[in-house]
Amino acid sequence: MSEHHSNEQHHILSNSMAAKIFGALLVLTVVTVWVAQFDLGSLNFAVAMLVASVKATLVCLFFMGLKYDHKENTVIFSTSFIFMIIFMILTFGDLLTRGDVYVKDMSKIIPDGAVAAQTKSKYEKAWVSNPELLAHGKELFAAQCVTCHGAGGAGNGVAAAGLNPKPRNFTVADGWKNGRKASAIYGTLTKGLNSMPAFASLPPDDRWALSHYVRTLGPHESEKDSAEDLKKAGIDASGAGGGSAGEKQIPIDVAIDLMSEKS
Amino acid sequence: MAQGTGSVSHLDRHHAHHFKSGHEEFEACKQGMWIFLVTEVLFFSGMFVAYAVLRVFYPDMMHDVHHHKLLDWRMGALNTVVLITSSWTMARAVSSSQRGEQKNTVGFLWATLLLAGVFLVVKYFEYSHKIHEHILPGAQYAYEGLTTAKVPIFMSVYFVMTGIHGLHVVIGMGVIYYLIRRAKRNEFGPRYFTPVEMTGLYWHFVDLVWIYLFPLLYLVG
Amino acid sequence: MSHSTTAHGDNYLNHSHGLKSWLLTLDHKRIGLMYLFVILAMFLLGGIFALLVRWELFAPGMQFFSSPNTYNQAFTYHGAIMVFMVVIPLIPAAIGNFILPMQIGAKDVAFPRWNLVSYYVYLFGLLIAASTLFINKVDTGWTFYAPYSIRTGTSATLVLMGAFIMGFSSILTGLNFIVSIHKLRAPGLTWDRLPLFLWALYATSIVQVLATPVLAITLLLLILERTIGIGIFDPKLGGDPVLFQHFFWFYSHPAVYIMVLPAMGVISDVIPAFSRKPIFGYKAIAAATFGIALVAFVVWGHHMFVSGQSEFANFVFSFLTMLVAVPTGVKVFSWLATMYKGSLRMDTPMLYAFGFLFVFTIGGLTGVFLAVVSVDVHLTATYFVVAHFHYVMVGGTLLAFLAGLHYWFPKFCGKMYNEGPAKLAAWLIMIGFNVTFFPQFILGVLGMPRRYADYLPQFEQLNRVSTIGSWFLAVGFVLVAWNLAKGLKSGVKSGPNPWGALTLEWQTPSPPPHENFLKEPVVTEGPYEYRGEKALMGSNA
Amino acid sequence: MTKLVLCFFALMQSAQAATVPVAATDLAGRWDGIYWFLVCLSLFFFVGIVAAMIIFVVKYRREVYKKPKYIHGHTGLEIVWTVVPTILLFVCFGWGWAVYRDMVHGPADSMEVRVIGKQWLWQFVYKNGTTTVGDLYVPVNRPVKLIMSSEDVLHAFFIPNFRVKSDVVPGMYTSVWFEAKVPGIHQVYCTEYCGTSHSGMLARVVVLSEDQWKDWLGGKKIDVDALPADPTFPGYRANRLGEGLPEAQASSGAGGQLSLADKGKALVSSKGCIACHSADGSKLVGPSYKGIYGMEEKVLDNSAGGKVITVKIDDNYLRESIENPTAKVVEGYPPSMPPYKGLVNEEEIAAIIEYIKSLK
Repeated sequence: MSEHHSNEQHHILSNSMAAKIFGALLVLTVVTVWVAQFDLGSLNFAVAMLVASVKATLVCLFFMGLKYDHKENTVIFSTSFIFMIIFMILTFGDLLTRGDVYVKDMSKIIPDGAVAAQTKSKYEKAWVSNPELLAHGKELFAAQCVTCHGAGGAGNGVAAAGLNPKPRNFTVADGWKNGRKASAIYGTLTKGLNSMPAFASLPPDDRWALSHYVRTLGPHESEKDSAEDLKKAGIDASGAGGGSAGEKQIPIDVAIDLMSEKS
Repeated sequence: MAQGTGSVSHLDRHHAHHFKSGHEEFEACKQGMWIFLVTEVLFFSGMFVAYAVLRVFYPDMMHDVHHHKLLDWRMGALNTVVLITSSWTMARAVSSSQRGEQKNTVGFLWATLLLAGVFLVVKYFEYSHKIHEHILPGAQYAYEGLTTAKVPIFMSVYFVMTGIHGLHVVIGMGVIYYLIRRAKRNEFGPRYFTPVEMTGLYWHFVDLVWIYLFPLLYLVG
Repeated sequence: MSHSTTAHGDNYLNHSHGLKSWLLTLDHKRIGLMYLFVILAMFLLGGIFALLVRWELFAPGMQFFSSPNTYNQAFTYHGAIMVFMVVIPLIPAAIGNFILPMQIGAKDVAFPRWNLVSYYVYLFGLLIAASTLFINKVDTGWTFYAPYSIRTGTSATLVLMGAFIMGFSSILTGLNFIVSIHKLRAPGLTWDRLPLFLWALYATSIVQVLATPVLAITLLLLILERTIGIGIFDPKLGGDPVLFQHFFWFYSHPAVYIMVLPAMGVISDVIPAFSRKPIFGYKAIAAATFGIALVAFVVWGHHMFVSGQSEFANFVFSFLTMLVAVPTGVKVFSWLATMYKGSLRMDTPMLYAFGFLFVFTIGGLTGVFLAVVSVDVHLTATYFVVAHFHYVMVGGTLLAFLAGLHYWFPKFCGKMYNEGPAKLAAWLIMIGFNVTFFPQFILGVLGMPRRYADYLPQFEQLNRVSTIGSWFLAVGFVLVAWNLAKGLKSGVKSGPNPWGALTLEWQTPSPPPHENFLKEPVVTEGPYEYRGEKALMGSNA
Repeated sequence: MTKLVLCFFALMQSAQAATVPVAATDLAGRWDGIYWFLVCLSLFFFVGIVAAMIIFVVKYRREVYKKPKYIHGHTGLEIVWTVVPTILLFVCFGWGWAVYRDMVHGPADSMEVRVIGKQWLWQFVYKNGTTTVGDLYVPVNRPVKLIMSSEDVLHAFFIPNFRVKSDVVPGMYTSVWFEAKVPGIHQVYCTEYCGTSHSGMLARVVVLSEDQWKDWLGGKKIDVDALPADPTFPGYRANRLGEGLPEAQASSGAGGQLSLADKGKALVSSKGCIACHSADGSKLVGPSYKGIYGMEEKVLDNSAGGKVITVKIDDNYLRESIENPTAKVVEGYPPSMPPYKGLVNEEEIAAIIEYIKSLK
């Protein structure tokens, strides 16, 4: 009833052609890897994409048979790339031209608690622990940190249940992402980490107090701040810097002026 | 795709009732497959846009990742060779089924399946190394060695892209194994090889995606 | 094949019996009806949430809902159910599945088994998403904007998985339709003789195939964001929430064209049939349909004018959005010109077509307001936008669906519904709709924001009017359902072609036989070559 | 014909008053210009289309018009109704863009204010470091630029009277500017969905005359409730949810003056307390306010080593719990209330306590 010429006139890829294409693909892979050794700057990306596209075209034309197929399948397949490019171009049309008012990375400009950071520190070297700081730290810890880190600092606070990843357990030595030195804890308090908010709105003295208090909760005595650590945290170890430590923070008025004349 | 009701030798194979001829049915299946590949391209396009955002806005981070050898390009290169070879064996399997050489078809399909297995094994080693080193996506990233900003997000893009690509490889292996069982029952021949051709197209597409993934993730610093 | 020509010989309804013959059917007609049944059930559920939302907004302060959170859950489910489960599959999957193969003169769609798979994928996704109603109701809004959708403790992940799975049903339907139209057209049915309903479904399928995968990857990334915190959209991990909006709207704006293009297709079929006159500017409408489908992909940024998008992007997206209004205008004018000097029959489908033109014109024109950037700055995210998209979606897609439902009802079941109550229901819906949503334009300009559980006392009067209108709308829909159900049970026999239409599905008995056509149809001329004087076969009006 | 046009514009004038917020800045005036142009354009097309439909329905109905014409199209007509709308659309686009340019680029000498959106309240940080919650004090006739960011999820800052709106995005600064012309109170809404009390996240722009502004800078308290109500809704004083009803029904206190308890009720919603503390006895995250004043409660006294003691809920306990909540937490409730020290001033604490007392 139905005529029997179903698939005969369909093109069949000859074994030799298949081998040739296979060889070409291998060679091009070697070329890609070889070219990647040299640092041609942005050209690296262009060359890599070019070679990859040549390989992709070879696979499409011969292995997938677009060369011998109806043109409509080629049109269909190339439409997908056109719409992918539309997606990229118009999305980057926005991302690239956001201008200065939308400052991408907030850490460059001091967060909103800047006013507090201006206040002069009461201590000569706030980054060195002293009993008064410890007491102040304990009181602050009860007020601010208990919710997540728990009364004893074991990371089992009431709100910890809903957090992913779980709050840091201060009573144990491992698992600390930014390290257990006072300056490291101070940095975490300033910038925040994962789902922990930044406490930059607290004055530096409070943050140092908390850092020292947290270190008393577990076996962290051995981790001492070297001069180099302090410099990395933006503190002048010679003691002249006073309390306004933290990475290069610029006062808020300067920050806002900086932004306004750019927009 | 076409009616696979029980094992029917390719000699007395009939096309579906609503098509005029077997050839028209084959052309319809192929066009359907190409449209499916269009949806796959656009599915991966989302990840390529996320990758492009990182490359355009954080080139120094990309340089650090490359410089710091977070991704072992040798493993990537090996996987590329493995996948290209599997693409070749798949192409040979398709042409053998078109010529009705049943033994070759089964042989090359097995080769493709094994190569896909090798790809996944190499992938397993890469992933287990990263999990061990805590080089994990986004919030889980806890690798001491490299702390430049946005590296965790690059790792997220890496894991999402290679993970979804790996998933496609696993699905491909399942379909190829199903083909092997049907090829053993001599169901494919010059007048009916649609499933093999369609799986071939899918497999070449999976290789195509890896051809782009490899340089973007592993090589370009 | 049995050659009985009586209307009630062998047809797709009595071809085989038993639940299994329906649930495992490969017949596109049965799959279409199964889709229709589930979609209308979801429409009822979404409608109930709509009535709850309107009831709460009857007066300021919280009356019906105990806390604002339950209100937020109500509007989230109203949105999610209506968008993902009702309006997107409404015309393509329900009516399209039934009518497309018949209009191209084929026995079935290209891949019948994938068609059944698409139905069960839709059902599976729907059940997953709806299960959250009993677990922990989602309160993120149907747009799932990061970072709130990442932070919320409600079971958003399940709804995202449900929507992700339903996306594949949309892709499979689109794929099936494209291949069917390419490969299974009857002899003589060239591209310039294709009915405009098929042009619309063809363009819609292309949009479905090209846009839905991007929704799939967006939802998948959001699920991963919530589960393992990949940080691409989450600002706390350094991601960019505005990037999520780009990903989301790249799908969701084409999605609104998936909703409205098939509606335009139905109208392009109904108006010539009831004006007894060829469509005005066939080529222009087909080109406009295709134009809209393509431009749909370059305008999504107009949803983000105030989202923190750059000024340059606002310029580009606003400029391109202006282009979309032109083909839409061409279509509306062409439909009007079709009625000029036609012999208009005011049956229910035509009444709904008039309703469509009236409401869709307001929807389209208010769209221009939102396309102009500076005007959009004040109007976006207020009730003006809520009114705009309800005018275009409820007014456009739903009224056209009702037109199509009444137009093809005789073809579905071989019986004719009762015109009287159908027309009354149509008027009720028209009045109820306008009383509900026109005041919302004014509320929007006055600045009442959308998604508010409670509002300041000054917005009370207009909200009160709107809620009363929503009751009329609800009664209208119930009346339509009751009337069609009565027609199904005890409607008078309709014969194969009650409206005297010329497209292929009317050249076969109704309800149509299992294989659609008793003998292979051959197409000799265009779909709307009404020369007016041909006597109408057994027209009952 | 001219009489028709005149009465049409009179109609539009009256419509303007009823349906568009007061234009409290020059830009808002320009916005109204293009808005009404679009309204008229749309009315023209809409009336034209509906009229054509009605005429066709009457003139060409089946009973009367038996022989429909066999027309396929008319290229000339089709060209006209493609080209003309395109031109009109690009006129709208051009005019709209001109207005938008001035919406984005404000004068360089604008006074900057930092706006922080956080779940369900607006906080304003001025140049001299003072912080206010819920009320943005600005001088009249001076350009003000708001630099905004969010601490948690997306919000949006919308002032209808100034036709100004922008999303407030975490991890990014967005900005808007305005130059207020009309002194008094202008309503501010959050227009990007942000969770439970998205509808409660309201604020007020308090535009002060020149000398009032100097007083405020000098630290003098301005009685905001004495200022004229929002000009768009003259009959209403409500700028907070659940706040005073329209002028006539103001619940108590000297003529239109809200009682301390009512002010407390407004503060409880504007400061976000109702998100965790209910007023009807139902237990949310924190204890309900209903009937709690004067009760004896067992609390965990963290300041004294975490012993459980019983405390009478009085003014001092409430003040301490507002400023430093985790000091004495009622048993069975999580210590997850953020400290409000510095976010509420003395008078506001007194109002809140008064409101809690009123909830018997």
